[in-house]
Amino acid sequence: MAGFNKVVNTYDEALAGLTDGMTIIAGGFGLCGIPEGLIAQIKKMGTKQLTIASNNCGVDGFGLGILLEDRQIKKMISSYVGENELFERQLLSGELEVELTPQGTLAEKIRAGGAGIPAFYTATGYGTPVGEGKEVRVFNGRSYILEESITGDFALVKGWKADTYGNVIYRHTAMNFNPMAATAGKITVVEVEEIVQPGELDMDHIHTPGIYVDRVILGSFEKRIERRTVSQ
Amino acid sequence: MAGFNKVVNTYDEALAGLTDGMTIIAGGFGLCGIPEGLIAQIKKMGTKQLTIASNNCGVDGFGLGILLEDRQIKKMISSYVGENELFERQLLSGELEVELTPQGTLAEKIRAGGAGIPAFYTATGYGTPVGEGKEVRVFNGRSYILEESITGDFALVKGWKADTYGNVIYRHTAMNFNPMAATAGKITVVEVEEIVQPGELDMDHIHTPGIYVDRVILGSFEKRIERRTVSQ
Amino acid sequence: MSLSREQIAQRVARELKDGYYVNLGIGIPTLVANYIPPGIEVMLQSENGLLGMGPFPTADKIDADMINAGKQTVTAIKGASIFSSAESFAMIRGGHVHFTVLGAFEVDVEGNIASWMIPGKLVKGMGGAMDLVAGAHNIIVTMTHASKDGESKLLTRCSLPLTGAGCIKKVVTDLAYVEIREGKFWLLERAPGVSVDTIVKLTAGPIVVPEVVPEMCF
Amino acid sequence: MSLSREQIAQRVARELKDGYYVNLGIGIPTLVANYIPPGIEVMLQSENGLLGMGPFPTADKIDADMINAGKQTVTAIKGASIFSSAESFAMIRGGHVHFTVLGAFEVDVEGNIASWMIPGKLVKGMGGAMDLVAGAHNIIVTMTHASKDGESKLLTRCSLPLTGAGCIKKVVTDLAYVEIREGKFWLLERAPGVSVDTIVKLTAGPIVVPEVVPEMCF
Repeated sequence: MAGFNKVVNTYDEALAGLTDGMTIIAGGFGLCGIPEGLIAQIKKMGTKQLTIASNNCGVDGFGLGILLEDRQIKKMISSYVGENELFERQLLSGELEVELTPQGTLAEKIRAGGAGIPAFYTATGYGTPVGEGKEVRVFNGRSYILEESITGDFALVKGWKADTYGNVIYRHTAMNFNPMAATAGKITVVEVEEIVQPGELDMDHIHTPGIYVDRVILGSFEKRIERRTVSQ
Repeated sequence: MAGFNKVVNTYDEALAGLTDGMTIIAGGFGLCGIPEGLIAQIKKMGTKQLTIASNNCGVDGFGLGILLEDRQIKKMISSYVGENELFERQLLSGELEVELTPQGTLAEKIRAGGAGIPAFYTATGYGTPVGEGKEVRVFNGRSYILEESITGDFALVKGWKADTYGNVIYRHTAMNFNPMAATAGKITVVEVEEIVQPGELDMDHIHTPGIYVDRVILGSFEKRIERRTVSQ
Repeated sequence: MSLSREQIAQRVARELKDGYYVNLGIGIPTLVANYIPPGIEVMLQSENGLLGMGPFPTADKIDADMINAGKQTVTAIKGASIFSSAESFAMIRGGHVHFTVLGAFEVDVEGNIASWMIPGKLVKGMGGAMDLVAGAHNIIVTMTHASKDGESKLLTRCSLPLTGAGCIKKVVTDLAYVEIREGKFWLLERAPGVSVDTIVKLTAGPIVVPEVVPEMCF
Repeated sequence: MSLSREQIAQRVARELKDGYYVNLGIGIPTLVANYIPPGIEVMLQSENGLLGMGPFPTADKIDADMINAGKQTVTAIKGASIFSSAESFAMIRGGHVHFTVLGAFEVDVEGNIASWMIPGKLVKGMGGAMDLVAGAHNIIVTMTHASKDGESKLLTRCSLPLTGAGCIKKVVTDLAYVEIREGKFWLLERAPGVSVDTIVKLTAGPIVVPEVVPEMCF
């Protein structure tokens, strides 16, 4: 009997069911708050033709960037990409497709996907290439464009701590896109730094309630820093 | 110099600027998590012709119900009302107007209002009286209706603790509509049980960031229970 | 013998599966929590913002800040979580709740449900019911099969204003367990001692009666 | 003498008011934080989910979980709050940020801004810029007045793909402080030692020159 115990012990179990051509929603901003071990597992599995909604695509050799090496990604839905040479090369050669999406619109599209809202209006992108081909509508004298929601076959999330029921909390700005991603996967997998027992996390301060989470795995993280900046 | 100190010391200051005919968004579910002192202040001020978006309208003699006594409310936007006789009477006599709105749609309309989303599609209410006159649109073979967002001249919020910068946390199910209400007022006033110094609340677990909050007042609360139910 | 309220709840509870997140409406649906089959765990969602609702508190543990969607004082289990109404209905609307049980005035063969409004009577509101029926994949409606005057509540077309359109597939009444498929009611089970004839007579919409209609056991 | 990057930032900083929540873009806008006028408090929002951004950490306090929208390691002030990207852009899109400073390639007299895409060059993306220009009521654009080849960046109509339409009202360049009103640029201030003629010559869109155009002081 499983009950609500979402903990899996291997990365194979964590991503069981992920197959070629699927859509993945991944949390993280830059290299901060990314599910490192789950990404490594996708590389190991060799799954191809993936569509990945994630704000960025890592760097050469780290984060989602490693999935470019074996051409596992067909399409990125992101607000900012190309921090890596390999990305640029595959984009220019047409091997890789990018749907550039404003950061706030991307966050809201994922939230809407998880919340059963198929589409919403936003002023962001009106009058720009992002708005081209999208319905425009005026509310209170201002023009807005219609944006549709995103859901994924899998959502890959990086949490700080989770209890065995899948309740998750995030740490500092490693939160970023993770809470929305967690709501929008048919299967949501959360990789965390620590697994605790139900009741150990304050119920008033759970960031992602366990109802959204299917699998929890204890990971280990390098937490590479993209722009180390110090004051004297 | 005020800086970010949002604390006001009197209810007069807390609701300064509230005038006849304004729209108020009020947090609370039933009698749980309602801004008791702010409601009492509206009664004292005698402000009339108010439109109030709130899930419920209190009971006879408590909560928003007390604003019915002097006919201060013109219209309620709620999902469930009529727990009070006075409400029923004013409704039947046509003195009071009600826009019944599904609870989840109401929550989302207020969230959207605060988030700069003028409208969204939802399946809730499609094919029912709630959907009448609203645009219907099909996404992925399912029908949805268009719902527009709500904002208020004032938002009245009941928090548990706030710091002087207006960062707020809620306690248990007294959270309910309060976090969304807080985002959707031109002027947002939060009444709390305790005011603390900046830094005392864990920055990773703030429910309502201070950017949404204009005024904070220390209240005292009766916290009347609507349905006292015990197990043996 | 028609089912008691408790027996209706008991029959519904047999549909629960291990690991289900469940939302129970007010009235008979609330009673379902008392009959969770042994060996399975379910977690109760209360749409005012609580996942992991526990039993009512003892008198000394009552907390005004801890209520359910019926505005009753409740407790939370270990591993519960609290969230805003927007988050709560994101769960519901987004289809994350596995199982929803709701009362109704009428259902029909199109899967429509009417449960909130009787024209001419004061309408108190739909609360969260419209969101629940629109969001859930798996809803069971509980109600009496017919009114006291013998008027069927299982209709070809609901006569009252709807709560949701085309969203109901299963109904447990005091007389029967019925599924809605292909524009018809399908009689799956009958209450102990209640004849198929009685059920057919009290079902206004088209009903399909299989060769064998097992009797419920309690 | 045209303004240095630091002087542009300094001039922008004078527009800050006590109690402002502020979002500063990458580049010159980031420098604005160094010139907050004495006696006022502002709070910095970083769109990756931080309100109350502090200075860069000392080497021993670096935390990989604590970065800003430019992906630099940062600290948080006392009274900061952390939230999701959806919440962060709810703040931005909802108009709760008082003041936004952004770089640009071009602006025009309709208040359009182009800042993210040069056709033929690899496009890295708009990040949060489109949300910021659409959401803010009060935006200042910082940029050089003209390219190194002397081509104006203050145009009648932007030539590059837009970041936002009709949303810019104020521009601080290395030569001038300009407001956009009624389909024209209005020259409000000039850089020390820069003549009105120079500015007019380097402004491609229609520009209104008031009788007195004060020189900025530093």
